[in-house]
Amino acid sequence: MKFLNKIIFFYYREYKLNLSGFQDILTNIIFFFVSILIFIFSIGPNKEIISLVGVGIVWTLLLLSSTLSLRKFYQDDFEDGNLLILHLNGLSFGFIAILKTFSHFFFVQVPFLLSIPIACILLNIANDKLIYLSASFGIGSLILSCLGSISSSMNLMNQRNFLLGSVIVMIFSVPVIIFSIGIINMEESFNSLINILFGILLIVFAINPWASGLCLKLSIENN
Amino acid sequence: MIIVKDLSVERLNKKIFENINLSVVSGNITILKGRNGSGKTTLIKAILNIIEPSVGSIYWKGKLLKKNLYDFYNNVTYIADRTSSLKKLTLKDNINIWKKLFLSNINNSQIEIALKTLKLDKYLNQKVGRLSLGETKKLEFLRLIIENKNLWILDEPLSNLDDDSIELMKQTFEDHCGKEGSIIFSSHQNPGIYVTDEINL
Amino acid sequence: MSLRFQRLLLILLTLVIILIAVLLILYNTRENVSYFYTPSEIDKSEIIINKTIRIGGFIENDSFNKISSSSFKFRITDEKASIPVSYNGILPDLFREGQGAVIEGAFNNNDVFNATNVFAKHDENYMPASIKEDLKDTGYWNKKYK
Amino acid sequence: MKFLVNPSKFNEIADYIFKPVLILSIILFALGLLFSLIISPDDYQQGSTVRIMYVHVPSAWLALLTYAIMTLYSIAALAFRIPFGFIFNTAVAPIGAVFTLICIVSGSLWGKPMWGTWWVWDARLTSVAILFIIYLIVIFMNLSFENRIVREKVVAIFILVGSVNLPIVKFSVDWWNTLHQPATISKFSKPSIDPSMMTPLIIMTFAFMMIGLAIAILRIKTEIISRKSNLG
Repeated sequence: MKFLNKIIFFYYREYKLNLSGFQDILTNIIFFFVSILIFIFSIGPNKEIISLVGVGIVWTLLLLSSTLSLRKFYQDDFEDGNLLILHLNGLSFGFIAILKTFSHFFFVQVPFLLSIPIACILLNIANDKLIYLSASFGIGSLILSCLGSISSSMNLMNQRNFLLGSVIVMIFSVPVIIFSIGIINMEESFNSLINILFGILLIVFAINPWASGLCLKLSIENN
Repeated sequence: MIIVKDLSVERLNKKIFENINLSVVSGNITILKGRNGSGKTTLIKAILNIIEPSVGSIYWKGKLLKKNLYDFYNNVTYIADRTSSLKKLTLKDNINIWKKLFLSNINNSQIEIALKTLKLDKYLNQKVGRLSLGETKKLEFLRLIIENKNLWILDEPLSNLDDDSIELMKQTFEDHCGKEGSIIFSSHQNPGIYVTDEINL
Repeated sequence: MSLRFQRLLLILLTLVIILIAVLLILYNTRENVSYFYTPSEIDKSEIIINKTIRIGGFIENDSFNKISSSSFKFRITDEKASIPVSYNGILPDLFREGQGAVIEGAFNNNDVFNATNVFAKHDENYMPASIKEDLKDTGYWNKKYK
Repeated sequence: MKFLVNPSKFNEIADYIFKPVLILSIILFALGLLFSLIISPDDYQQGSTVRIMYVHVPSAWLALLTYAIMTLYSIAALAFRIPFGFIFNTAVAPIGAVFTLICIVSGSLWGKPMWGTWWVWDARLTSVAILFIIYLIVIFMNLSFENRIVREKVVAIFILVGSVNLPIVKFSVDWWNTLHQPATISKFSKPSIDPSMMTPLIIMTFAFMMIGLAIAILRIKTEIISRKSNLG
């Protein structure tokens, strides 16, 4: 029972931390909408082209926006020494990684999920496509959070270029993009593609605690 | 409580310290003395089982530390040299988070008394970022009281504290040892605190 | 539970999850994301008129006739069944009889398949030009090839 | 087999076999070029442009082979605590990157006559490009960490995560490719290479292997020496 309380109060801390700085989440969403705007200005207001390209734009921008907040994953807690205190509180590093991934999912990806309908209106994407888009992003965003957790834990001690983390996330999210766009455009093989995406989620979710946990342990050891 | 048997740690083939022997029984204070960079923090990290010692072993309540790590972590509070309070949040939020996260059974009155003695009660609704470094460090000690565990491990607790805060520190150390707790802390100055045993690095 | 046993359990759990995931992925690819049907796979009864599907096969020898500069009729086969196809548009340059091709389109009511686009790509067998010459001399090679 | 794991043993064997490997690689390369450029015939469809295949395909195999060996050494280094694995990783990563680069450049050179453009988003070329980027990330990681212990282990972890993700990326790129340009009738015609074209391919592959091995020996020895010097 004690363990469950620890998890609940871990999320209380995350909630306080993220919702206090409300503007962090809002800036992510604003980044997402501004980049849509830029695409519209670059492609031109012609309805047909936009609806053809719209789904690709939405997904790419969702990916880019979720790599924005990689620094918030472990970097701040690591510098404060809070990561060590959480560990000394009885949570193993792998478990901290899982909790942090879900907290990144709730506080960064869910706002994007909620802003997809508006983006679809802007980009003149049909309604049935909207359902597929949110379904594929629902699973895809968790994969992106796991990849974000792995890449940001790798770059904790990387003083020189932190951008490497976003490149890692982007490279490993190629399958996510391919299958998600496949889901949206090919309605007839919907349930088999969703299962494939779910398979990828399972693999990445199984690797995440080991890879991130080991990197966190390393960084705290050699800090 | 803790017995350290001829512990030595190597980093990148450089010997940081070798065959350290220490036995901490409830009620005594150990000080780790040494100039900067002499490996005090590394020894503390070794005790907290964060670093693998190359030679030697550590026992907790008779058993090997690695074996019953969970019980060890339930009885230790670690205060690092950095302040772990969240700068963006107010003092009140930080205390709430600490109280909840460490499932501590401290009632609010005790926290009020501690805040008064640390002269931090008037900053309760201010953001921690606005406090001075010394005050944030004093806030860090509040965590000792909130967690209410019997082994305290502190890294450089007395750095950038003014005189009456150091006096206050001595007082809390003695109360804690009186209640069968034990303390290990490192310091590069000479604090003049009553110390049961000493390790020079 | 000792620490070591807990660790082992976690490793086992991870491997099981990865195994399930791999099986899930492999099962789903073969199941119905087939890229195209072959002529023999299409049985006439359950054809849904003008539902876009893809058919892959060889262009039947001397079934190719050009109606106008941009509309053609040919038959596509996999040596077991063959389907008449009508296509108007530009043919890819590698397109010729006996060559592999994948066409995309739909059946109209009198079961002629009118294709909307035709993919023909260099099939990956490498055969030395000299053998091509010998085949030509023996007349085994079809004259119409460029 | 100790030399695969123990640096000092490796040094002995390395000095011993370096010269023959170098000579062998030069001979094989000469033979390979002779075969692929002169003796082997043109292709019935592509004419002589198919000769690029004799560089393109071996370098692709070598790139994958290097990555596979690096994965094995990462597992050895992390799970069985063999420090030689880290030495191998830092030394061999650039070699793999160079092989992938050769593969990409030769692929685009081959694309120009065949498809008319320098770059075609063909399944194989795209996945080789992604492999190249992963190699680059490994090299950049080697450069951007100060602390050696963290650097080694993080690079090893990244290689392992990469090796799990590579098949998924390859699989998804193939699926994506057939979505836009359906594959040729792979159900009927198995890609058959005429024996007269197979021999130069094999010779060139071994030539590439020997050159890679020679450079790897040199780089691993320098890595061992550099670790001994700044540790001492």
